[in-house]
Amino acid sequence: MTPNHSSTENDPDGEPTGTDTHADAATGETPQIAVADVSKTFQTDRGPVEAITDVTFDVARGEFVSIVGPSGSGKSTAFRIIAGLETPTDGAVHVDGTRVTEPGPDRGMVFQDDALFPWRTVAGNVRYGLEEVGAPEGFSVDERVQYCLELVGLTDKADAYPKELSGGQRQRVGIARALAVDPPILLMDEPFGSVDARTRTTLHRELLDIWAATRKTICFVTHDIEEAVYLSDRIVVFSDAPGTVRDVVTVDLDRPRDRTGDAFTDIKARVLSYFEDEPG
Amino acid sequence: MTPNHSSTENDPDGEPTGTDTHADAATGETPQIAVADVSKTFQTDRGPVEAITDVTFDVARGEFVSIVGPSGSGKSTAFRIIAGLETPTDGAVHVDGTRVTEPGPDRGMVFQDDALFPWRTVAGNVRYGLEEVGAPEGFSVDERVQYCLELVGLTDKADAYPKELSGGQRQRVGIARALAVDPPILLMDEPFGSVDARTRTTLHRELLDIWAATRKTICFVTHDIEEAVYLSDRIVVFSDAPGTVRDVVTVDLDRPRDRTGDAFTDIKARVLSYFEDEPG
Amino acid sequence: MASSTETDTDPAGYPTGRLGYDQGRSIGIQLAALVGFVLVWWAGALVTPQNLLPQPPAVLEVLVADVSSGLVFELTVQSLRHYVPGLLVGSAFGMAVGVLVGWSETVDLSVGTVASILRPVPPLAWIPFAIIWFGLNDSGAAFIIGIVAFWINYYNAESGVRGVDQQLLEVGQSLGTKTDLGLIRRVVLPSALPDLFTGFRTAAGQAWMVMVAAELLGVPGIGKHLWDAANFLQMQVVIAYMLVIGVLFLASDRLIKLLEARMLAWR
Amino acid sequence: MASSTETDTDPAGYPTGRLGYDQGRSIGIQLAALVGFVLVWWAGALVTPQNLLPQPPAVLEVLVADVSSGLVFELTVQSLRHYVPGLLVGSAFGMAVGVLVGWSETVDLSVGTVASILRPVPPLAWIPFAIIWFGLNDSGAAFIIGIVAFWINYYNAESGVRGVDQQLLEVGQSLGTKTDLGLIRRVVLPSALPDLFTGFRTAAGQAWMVMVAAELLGVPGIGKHLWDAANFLQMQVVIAYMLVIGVLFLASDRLIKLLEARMLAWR
Amino acid sequence: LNLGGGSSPDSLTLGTLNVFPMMQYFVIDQQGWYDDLGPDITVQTFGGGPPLVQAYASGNIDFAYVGISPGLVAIANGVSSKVVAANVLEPNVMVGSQEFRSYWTDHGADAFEQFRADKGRKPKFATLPAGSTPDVFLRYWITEVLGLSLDVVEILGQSPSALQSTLSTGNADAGSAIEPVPTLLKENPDSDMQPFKYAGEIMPGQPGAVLQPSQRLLDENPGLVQELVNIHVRATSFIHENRTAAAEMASEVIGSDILTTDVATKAINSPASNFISNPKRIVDKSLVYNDFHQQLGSVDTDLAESDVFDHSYYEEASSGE
Ligand SMILES: Nc1ncnc2c1ncn2[C@@H]1O[C@H](COP(=O)(O)OP(=O)(O)OP(=O)(O)O)[C@@H](O)[C@H]1O
Ligand SMILES: Nc1ncnc2c1ncn2[C@@H]1O[C@H](COP(=O)(O)OP(=O)(O)OP(=O)(O)O)[C@@H](O)[C@H]1O
Ligand SMILES: [Mg+2]
Ligand SMILES: [Mg+2]
Repeated sequence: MTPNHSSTENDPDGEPTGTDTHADAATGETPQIAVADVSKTFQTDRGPVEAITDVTFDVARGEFVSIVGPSGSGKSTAFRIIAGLETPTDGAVHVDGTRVTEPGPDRGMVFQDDALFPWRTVAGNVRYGLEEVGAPEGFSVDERVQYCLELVGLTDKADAYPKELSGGQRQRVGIARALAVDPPILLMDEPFGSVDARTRTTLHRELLDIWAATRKTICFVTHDIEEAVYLSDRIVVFSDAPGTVRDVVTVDLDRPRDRTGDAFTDIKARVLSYFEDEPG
Repeated sequence: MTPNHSSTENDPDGEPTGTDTHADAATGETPQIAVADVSKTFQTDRGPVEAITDVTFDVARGEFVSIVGPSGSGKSTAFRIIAGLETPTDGAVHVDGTRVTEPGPDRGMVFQDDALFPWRTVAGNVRYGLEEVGAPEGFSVDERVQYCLELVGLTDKADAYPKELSGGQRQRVGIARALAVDPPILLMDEPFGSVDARTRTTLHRELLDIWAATRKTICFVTHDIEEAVYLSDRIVVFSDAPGTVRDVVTVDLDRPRDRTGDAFTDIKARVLSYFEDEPG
Repeated sequence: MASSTETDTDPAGYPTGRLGYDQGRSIGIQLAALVGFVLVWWAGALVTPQNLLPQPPAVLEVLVADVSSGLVFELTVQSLRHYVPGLLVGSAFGMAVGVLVGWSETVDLSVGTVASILRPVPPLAWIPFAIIWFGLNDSGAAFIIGIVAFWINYYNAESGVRGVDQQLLEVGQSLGTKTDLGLIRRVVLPSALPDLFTGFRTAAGQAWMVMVAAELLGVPGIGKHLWDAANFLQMQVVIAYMLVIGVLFLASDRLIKLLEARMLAWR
Repeated sequence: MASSTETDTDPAGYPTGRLGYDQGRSIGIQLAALVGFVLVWWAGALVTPQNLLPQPPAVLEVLVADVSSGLVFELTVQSLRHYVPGLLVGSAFGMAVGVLVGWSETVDLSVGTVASILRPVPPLAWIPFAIIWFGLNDSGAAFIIGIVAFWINYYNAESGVRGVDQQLLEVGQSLGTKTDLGLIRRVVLPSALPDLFTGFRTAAGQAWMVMVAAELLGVPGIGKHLWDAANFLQMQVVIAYMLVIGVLFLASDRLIKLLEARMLAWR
Repeated sequence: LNLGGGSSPDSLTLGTLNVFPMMQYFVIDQQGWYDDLGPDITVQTFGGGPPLVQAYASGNIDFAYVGISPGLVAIANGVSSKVVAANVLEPNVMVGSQEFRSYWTDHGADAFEQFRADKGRKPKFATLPAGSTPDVFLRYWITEVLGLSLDVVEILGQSPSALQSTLSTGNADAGSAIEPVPTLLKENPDSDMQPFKYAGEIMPGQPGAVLQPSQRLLDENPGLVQELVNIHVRATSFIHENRTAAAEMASEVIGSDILTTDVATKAINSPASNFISNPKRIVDKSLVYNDFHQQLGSVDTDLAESDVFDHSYYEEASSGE
């Protein structure tokens, strides 16, 4: 549904959405997000660029999974395919057993580069989704906006336009906007990239609180391994370009986690090892 | 010299550039960058926004100084004033004793959001400055482009256009572009924000190597305290908005530094302390 | 980027003093440009047959006479009676169709194809149809003006919609805007608003010119008066009313700019 | 954003199969639109006096006769003799002045002020000056066409330059581009190139229409032929040549689009 | 009086042009003579003959003061209407530059060839677009009167305003025009363009503008048409008796800033301002116009006198005098 490429009909030979279920062979239970054999090749003037190859992993309901990998390894590409923003060249993503074909409010998104509506104030940006789907139970729309802005520490910028914000402030608005509609799944692409350490620590804590309280399913892209270890249940480690899944590391630590503890440092070292032994 | 605000004449009552010198009282020597009592207030529809207040610090010739502070504390504003992109409401910045009034190739800049020329390929972006001021001694233009792309690990993307790059790749092109002309001063605003940990570590090492070899003066904005401690001679710590200088911390450690060493951790903790005891 | 001027020699006096100086300079340059223009015209008129390029005083004389007789205002009101409805209706249709063509491939292929056949039809060639469909009245002239306003708004709206940031659409969808109509209303239109304004401003300017041609239809107004004068080679009248159109153009342009600045404060 | 179609049921056959289907559908819609258009015209013609809106076959007859006699080509060549130079020269001047006005406040205040007086002068009002300055030849007609091309390119170039990303200018300066000319050449022009192209394309389209009016001057070409036919109420000829202009318009538009796609590959 | 039946309509639309040969209309308008008629008269003043004829063809006009040339084109193309009165006789004037006039004086009909031989180009004649009254007049002069081929001149058919500019800047060597252009040229110190031949010498009985009601009006309201012709005849008499007053009225209708009383008075006293009413006086040459339209290849109807004219109204009107 792009400008000039809107196509509201279903492809005649596509599967009807909402009916087919994709059972996870390994667990016998339907994972909330199932990424199966996904590959993506971009066609450019200088020939095809393979971004990811045969990527397969699952995210269970209520699980917090991170994707880490070096720059250019296809993390954002995988994120966009799960979000339904990009069609895989091969393979498919299923969410709740339904083939992903387009984005929707069941999957809240936070982008690597803040994609704020420039014509809306900070509060207006947060309000956008609420105007579509209404405020979550127990909130009025205004209360929800206020609550989300408090969460990211931007109450005083409620009436500012995006151009008047600093880089980190803009990214926080993007996070507040995605949280506002209270989606069951959160997809985040390096959401804390331009946020300072202190705010980031606060946001980590807040995100985990929200996650614990609401049991959201979170798929989190980052290049910060410490962040991944601190937050996730499992970490999907991407190889260098073209991205493949080198390993899925389970982080079996209680929360809140101690960033300096031995178990923590061990896991961090294990993830790091995937990158250090690579050539280049 | 903006679209429609080009004004090439000197302000009749301004100081002539290139003549006045600003001696640093403390050291008796002229610092390369002298920021004196700089304040900046933005005028917005909702009244004035004070971004930084009475900021004063120096950067000596060949010194590596970082500015750290929380999101919205005015780091980018200070950076832009030093770069000559923004006029301070009060106070002044002198570089080499000359009042800063506009940007120039003596101060290479790397921006928080990559500002690549979208119509030039990766190599074309890096070549831009070389076409203006020529390649540094010992290089041909092509060699220099090749060298800088190698430095940031993007040789294979030389012919790609910016839109075909990942976020981290774009930022690395920005760094290569600034380094290409070999400026005596490098101003960097969160240049490694979207770069993954491994590449970042590599770039840290490269940046220090370049700095050691060329004795560049570097002014580096970051919100990553570890990064600041790892790289800098001194760290200028900004307070919460509106930004003021809370302290200037000297990092008196030999290089290469051990990120896990005690001295390192102590300094990191000291800088961190400025943020933890603040309210909010 | 900040200007390269230095202001701290008198920090306290800066804001107002500086503004005063800038404003003075700006008005000065504008006045000088106008005076220069009149002088060039006058010089040109001296070496050109008087009945082709009259000198400024001859034109001024006509203006003074017609302002005091009220003719200028009478003609302006007559012209506005088709200018305003033509511009508004044509622009509204143009924006609507342009947005749809920019948005949907199917509409582009169907409506866009027909549009590319009709587009090059000169506005004047519509005169017979204006007569058949609307008759010899303000509606007929408004139709011709509307046609021109339609095309300009159509193309600006189309390119505005095509230029909408992909990612903002993605965000809109992910936040629950499902329907095409919803996306258009909540993401595309606000995004494309600057382009819509550009289109409308251009059309408002162009419409003054077409108005002159449309009044060939026999509908009274400034354009009709101008044609009669041209047919009798009364160039001082022609130029006088060209200046009148110029003033009307500037007035409408300022008005739209003002509206634009208000509605696009976020830029 | 990716389309919502699903393709993995036949991954191997996807690219060509799909393309074939899409292309077929696209051509189908376009053809249907054209047929629909002709039918609407025909139906309209049946209820309208034949000498105001002729039926399609009458127009076709004229086209067939004039193509086989070569008249169409002769007139086209005659028209191109003022269309091409008028468009090129007018556009070049318009871009140059527009870039300067967009860039420098002083030029904006001086040249821009004079421009806002001259802007609303209808193209046809320039005819006497075309006759004085250029005479009754291709140059005179080219001048009128050039005036229109000038304004369109001027405004697009101006707004293109004003829209140049501030930060790119800052980068250019920090990398050693010191002079205004350097910044214009190396940052502003490449940045504004899409707008320059939009302006040129719009002007090329508009110029076909103005050409028709410009030939009122008495210069032979398609427009003159069209006027003569209109005077004799030969509407089938008028419409036939409007279609010819339509084809020329489409051809020139495609050509420029092609050029644009090549030069703006980075977008 | 002809009181032939039909109920009087509430309003009628008159299509006309702001050109000098419409003098009768200017007088009627200023005298308010239409006010005494039953229906209201709505006046549509067009920018030129072609849009007027298009409006006529669309059925939006009940009667017109129009040039004979577009009027004939309309009839030939099936716009049902009749000429019931003439406005003017022999209105066209040949104007020429000093240079062309001297060729004309020295060489007569050979002036064209001589001019071409000396200058290496044909003389340029500016006029209104092909088929217009002045254009046909020019063609008639060269082919019928001088017996030359049209090849000897370059004819520039222009819009009215372009024609004025062309003649007064000397961008043509000669031209065919109607009042007040010759008067304006005479008055213009910058132009050496002067009249050198009037229509009386070239095309005796040359038609100009006419009063041309639609067939429907003629059929349904002959009484009203009779009134219109009566008024027309009265206006013609008024012009002959009060030339200066008529000139002032023309200036008033067209706009005194456009046509000054001074110019109008001079123009109305020109030999080309021969105002008449009797349509019979223009019949012969009107049919010649039709021949030329056919020659120009755009009209394929050969019109007879009865297709174009209905003299009965003029006869009725003049019988009362
Ligand atoms: N639209 C595109 N056209 C061509 N190549 C593309 C496109 N988008 C991405 N790529 C390429 O695909 C690869 C993966 O890109 P992606 O943005 O997914 O990386 P990433 O892991 O998100 O990196 P980063 O951490 O730097 O954001 C890169 O080599 C990139 O150049
Ligand atoms: N153009 C502007 N107009 C109004 N306010 C502005 C503008 N630019 C910055 N500000 C405000 O100034 C303050 C400092 O912004 P700045 O961009 O310098 O912060 P920062 O320290 O770089 O933050 P970050 O780490 O998030 O990039 C913020 O409160 C911001 O909202
Ligand atoms: Mg990415
Ligand atoms: Mg910043």
